[in-house]
Amino acid sequence: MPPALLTTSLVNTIQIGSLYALMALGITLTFSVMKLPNFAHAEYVTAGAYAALIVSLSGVLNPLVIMIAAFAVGALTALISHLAVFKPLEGRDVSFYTLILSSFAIGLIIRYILFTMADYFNLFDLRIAIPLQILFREGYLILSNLFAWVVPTSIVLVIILTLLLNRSPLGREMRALADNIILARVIGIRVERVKNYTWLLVGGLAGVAGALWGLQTAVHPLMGWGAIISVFAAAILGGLSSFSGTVMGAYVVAFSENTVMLFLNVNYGLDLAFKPAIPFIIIIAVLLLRPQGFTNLIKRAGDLGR
Amino acid sequence: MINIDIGATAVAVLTLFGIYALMAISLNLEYGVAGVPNFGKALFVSIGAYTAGVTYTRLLPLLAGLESIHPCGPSMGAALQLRSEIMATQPAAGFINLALTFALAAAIAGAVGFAVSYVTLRLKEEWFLALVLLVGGETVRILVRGADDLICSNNGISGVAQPFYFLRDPGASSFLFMLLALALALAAYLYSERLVRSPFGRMLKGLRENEDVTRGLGKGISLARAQIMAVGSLIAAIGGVLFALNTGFVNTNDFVVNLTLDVWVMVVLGGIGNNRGALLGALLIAIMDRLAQIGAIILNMGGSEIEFNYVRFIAFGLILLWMLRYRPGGLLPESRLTTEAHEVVKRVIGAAK
Amino acid sequence: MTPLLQLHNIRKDYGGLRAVDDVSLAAPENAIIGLIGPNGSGKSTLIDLIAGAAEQTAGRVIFAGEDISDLSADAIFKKGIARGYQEPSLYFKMTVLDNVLLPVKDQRGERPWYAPWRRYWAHEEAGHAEAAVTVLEQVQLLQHYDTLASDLSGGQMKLLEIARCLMGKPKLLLLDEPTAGVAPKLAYEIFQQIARLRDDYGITFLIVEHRLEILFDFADYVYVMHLGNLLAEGTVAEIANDATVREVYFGD
Amino acid sequence: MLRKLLAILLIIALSTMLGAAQDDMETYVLGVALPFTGSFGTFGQDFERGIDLAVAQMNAELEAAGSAIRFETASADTEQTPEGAARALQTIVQTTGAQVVVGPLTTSEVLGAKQFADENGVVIVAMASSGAAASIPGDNIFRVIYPPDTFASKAFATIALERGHQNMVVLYVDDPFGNGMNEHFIKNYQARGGGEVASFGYAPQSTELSAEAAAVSAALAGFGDGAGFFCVCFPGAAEAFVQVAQIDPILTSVQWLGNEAMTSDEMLEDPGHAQTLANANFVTVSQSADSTPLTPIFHADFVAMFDKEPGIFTNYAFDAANIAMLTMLAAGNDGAAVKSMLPFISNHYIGTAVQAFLDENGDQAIASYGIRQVTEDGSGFVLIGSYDGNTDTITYT
Repeated sequence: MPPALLTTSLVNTIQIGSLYALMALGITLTFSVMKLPNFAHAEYVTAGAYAALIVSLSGVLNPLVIMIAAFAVGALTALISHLAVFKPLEGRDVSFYTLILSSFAIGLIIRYILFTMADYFNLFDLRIAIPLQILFREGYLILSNLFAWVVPTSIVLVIILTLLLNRSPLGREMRALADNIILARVIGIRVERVKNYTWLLVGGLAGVAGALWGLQTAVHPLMGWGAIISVFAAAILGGLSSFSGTVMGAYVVAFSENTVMLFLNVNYGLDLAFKPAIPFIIIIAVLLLRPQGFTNLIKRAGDLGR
Repeated sequence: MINIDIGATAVAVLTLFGIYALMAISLNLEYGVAGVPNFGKALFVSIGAYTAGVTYTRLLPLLAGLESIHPCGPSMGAALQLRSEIMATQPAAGFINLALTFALAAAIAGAVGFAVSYVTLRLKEEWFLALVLLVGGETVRILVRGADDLICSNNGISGVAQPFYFLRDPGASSFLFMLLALALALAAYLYSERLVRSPFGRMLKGLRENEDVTRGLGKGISLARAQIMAVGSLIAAIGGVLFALNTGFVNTNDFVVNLTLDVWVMVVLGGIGNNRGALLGALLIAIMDRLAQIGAIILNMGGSEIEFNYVRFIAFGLILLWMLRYRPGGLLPESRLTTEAHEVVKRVIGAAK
Repeated sequence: MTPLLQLHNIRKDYGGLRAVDDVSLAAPENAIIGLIGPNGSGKSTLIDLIAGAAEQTAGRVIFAGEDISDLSADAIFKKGIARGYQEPSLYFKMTVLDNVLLPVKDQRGERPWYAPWRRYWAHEEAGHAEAAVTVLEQVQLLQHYDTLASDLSGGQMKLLEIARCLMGKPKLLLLDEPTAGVAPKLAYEIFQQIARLRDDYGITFLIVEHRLEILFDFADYVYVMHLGNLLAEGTVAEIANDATVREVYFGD
Repeated sequence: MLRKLLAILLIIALSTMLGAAQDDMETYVLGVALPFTGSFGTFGQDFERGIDLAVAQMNAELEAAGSAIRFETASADTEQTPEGAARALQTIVQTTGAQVVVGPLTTSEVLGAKQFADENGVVIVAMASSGAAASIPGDNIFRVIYPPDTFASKAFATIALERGHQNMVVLYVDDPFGNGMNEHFIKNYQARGGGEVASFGYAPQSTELSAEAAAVSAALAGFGDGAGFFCVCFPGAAEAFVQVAQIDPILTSVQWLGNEAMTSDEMLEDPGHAQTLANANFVTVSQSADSTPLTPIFHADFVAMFDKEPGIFTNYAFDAANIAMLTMLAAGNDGAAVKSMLPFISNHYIGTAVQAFLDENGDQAIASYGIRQVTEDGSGFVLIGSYDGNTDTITYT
């Protein structure tokens, strides 16, 4: 593999992996606290991206404002889907598959609401108006302003989230909920309130990820759906319970889709069109061979044990 | 100008109903009766379709006593011409080919279903199976799309004509094809009704209710799961063959996650664990799909500015959510079907009195 | 006469926790064996180990002269060991009759290729149904044969669970607190049934029980467990007067 | 809820039927089967606008001429799948009795709709399908205006050689269109003396193409100076590719060729993308923009009617609808007659981009392309020449 290709693919791995991590953390959090594999998560990403796009189109180019808008819209979408769909189902002793189907259904609804909106305002395949520039160049190593945005944002958010979970009362309550919801209720945790906050956090993270993902690609109602399998693969690598595992999983998925894929392409002629199969194969392999993912490799604070 | 051809519409909708019914019954057997969450329905349906793609291009010419032409690449057109000619002039070859296609598709899908069930035995949690199957279906789709020769990668195989094509009368041939689809759906329905009322059905329900207890009562549950996956998969593959013949074209683009979700919606809508519910769900989806399309045409003709096709998906999602929330058992909830033995006991008690 | 069931030095570790430590016991044929001990003493774990629901860390299980240590739960059932559960574990959405018919071994109608064709199994099924009538009559559930198991009373559920085991024609029945949550009078009746089954069918029972006053009326032999170890064994009279048992168990 | 839905639909259906029965106009239904949802949904909707424009103009002319015939469209969503296309076609035909249907979009959708069309004598007039897999003589499928990619691939090959590219790297969408273009490009490029070609297929509906960009960049670096890049991409993916390519030192230092999808408005709206294309001397070979008198008229009418610019292939849909309607006016509302007459009408129709003319497969046979290059400031495209596919010659203006 030529060194330039290797370098570029590793930079891409870090950049895309950070984005996957942001999206996947929400899935891990939802699964740990709510026991729900949420396929509608993709739509929170898209909703956040559209919020960012609309703010940037209105002329506001301050990245912080854009992120906050994306966070707010993503959080709101997630909270609404919880209050309107998942919460009413909770009391009914529904099967796990009812929950999965519900998440697909609410995802479908949000996606096509976004489609209707994008159609009405003609907002397909646009980009958030922050131009891409080269910030750093040394040999083969090229880092863009997008890299400078994406990677620190992701890392900072992951750290904040970990601190929140470990150090704050809300985080303790979330962990209690993840551990045992009945017990949590018994010891006086206001379960509904904690759940609402969790959903806001999950949606907000997804929204920010969407805004950044919209810088990496183009904004389209299907953009979240297109990434969801890779993101799920990352969360599954984290055993659907470990934060550090999920972040590692995100980088592993990104590494496989970039560096490994290119390695196979260069050396064995494997067609790049097989790239979408990579996260699928990762999911199958992990579930079959090591369902706990990375959880037992790295026991660290921030894990939501199940 | 709306001018609905009621007869042709009914034939089309009922044909689709027959195909959907096969898929819904297969899922109902697996999930509704035995509790195996098969989220890979598209995979097993696609096995049937791909098998048809292979037999119609490789086997059919041989059955007609002709040399087969490579279906892909530069000879694509000539191969298509050859199939169409055989289907139009040699109905016997067409029928034999179809019978062999059904047999082959059922055998392959059954074997794959059986094997998948064993491979996934080691999954830690039951819902992982759902995920593995969901993802496995897409993986196979991507691999088939990339495979050059099987069904000509992303070009697909056209001219997979239905067996009554030789009549050269679209009304008659589609009517007969509808009868074929309905007959197969009916056969699958009767088969699964009997299955549910048999000791095998009893064991499957036991499996669904409590796996550990059933194992503790001497049942080899891995085998039972594999068996029902095999039965379900082969029914789905037969549905897949019909699916391909109905379109006349085999292409990987049709076997996406949405197809699996549609089948789940049929079962959830109709009634989980109830074969009649599966039929009802299949019928409702077939009818609603057509009604929504007709609605879109009418609204469009009326000059409506709304993009009804988006609204269609939103409505579909809302109906599904509404059902899951308020009618989780479906429109026809599982009835208390009892097995044969109850009649015997009734007689015995009656005689004692 | 060799005992029906022999446990040799059974040990079970859960992670770092030793649930059962070096337990050996023997159960003769045609007997009611009591297994008692305080909560968490490893009784239920031992039942799980014998039934194959869990795998022992060390030791052998010999049943009717055969080593069944490594068999799976379904194979062990087929050898003639059936079990009841502490929590009622019936098929609640199935009728009483279906509940008792399910465990019948080697049913032709359980093979998917025979299942749709009644003629292959209807005759056999009728035979099983008649056997079920006898068993249900014995536990006084016959008139409820068409009732859903979830509609039965707590005591009836316990009886149905025993009846379900019987349909597998077991030589050994493992029962985990067969009277839990049942009124005292009914509890006594359950044990009367058990004694009758021992006498009529020659079945051996290994029963975990907290209601010693009832158990001691029926048990032929009693093992006492404490903290995963076997503390004492003997006839009812011996155990009732054993000082160590009284100390750990009754706290005096 | 379901009952309510049914009732509403029934009422709408009845009122429409009654409304239609009032006058003694004769109404011809023009079916429209396009993907209105999914990733090509925007295409489908844009195409439908083009068709609506053609129908509105035609009806106005018919009214002015005192004709009793009017056209009406009946459109259904193909959901971008072959089987969905078959269902859409069935629904249109069985609901309205339409004999002629404009659409669908991609080659696999066209092939999905083929069996029903052939059996029931319904004529399909597709406007953008160019995959070789659907080049079948004698069937009911006509692919007007947009010629098979065999022509365009020759033009691209010639331009690549004229620009002095000794080697080429191709990124193509892994579907019938992309594969066909790639195959034919390689064949023609090498037949005309080109060197090695490295091609990379990307999965359709990909939204993130950084690995692909890295692979292309490495392949270009491997060839060294003089290599060129050819992008055969769908919209959406094209933007995502340029987004990551714009900071790649190799990709920004070579010259690019690309299909028409690379020239969307969305692309040039982003200054970074526009600049990247400008630096790459981006050249596309597509239907020539100003080659017939119809073109500016179409453009002006479209903007007047919809208050927005037509999309990149919208005029093809407009032309396809016109050919279909003209044939129906000449042959009547009858599939068999339309099938027999459509080549004749088509061969006498001047389109918004090119003269229509069909070969024995029912595919467009006149290939006249405009060669356009992005302006230096990236603000738009200028016509720098034309390519005549039938004589295989390029003329620069």
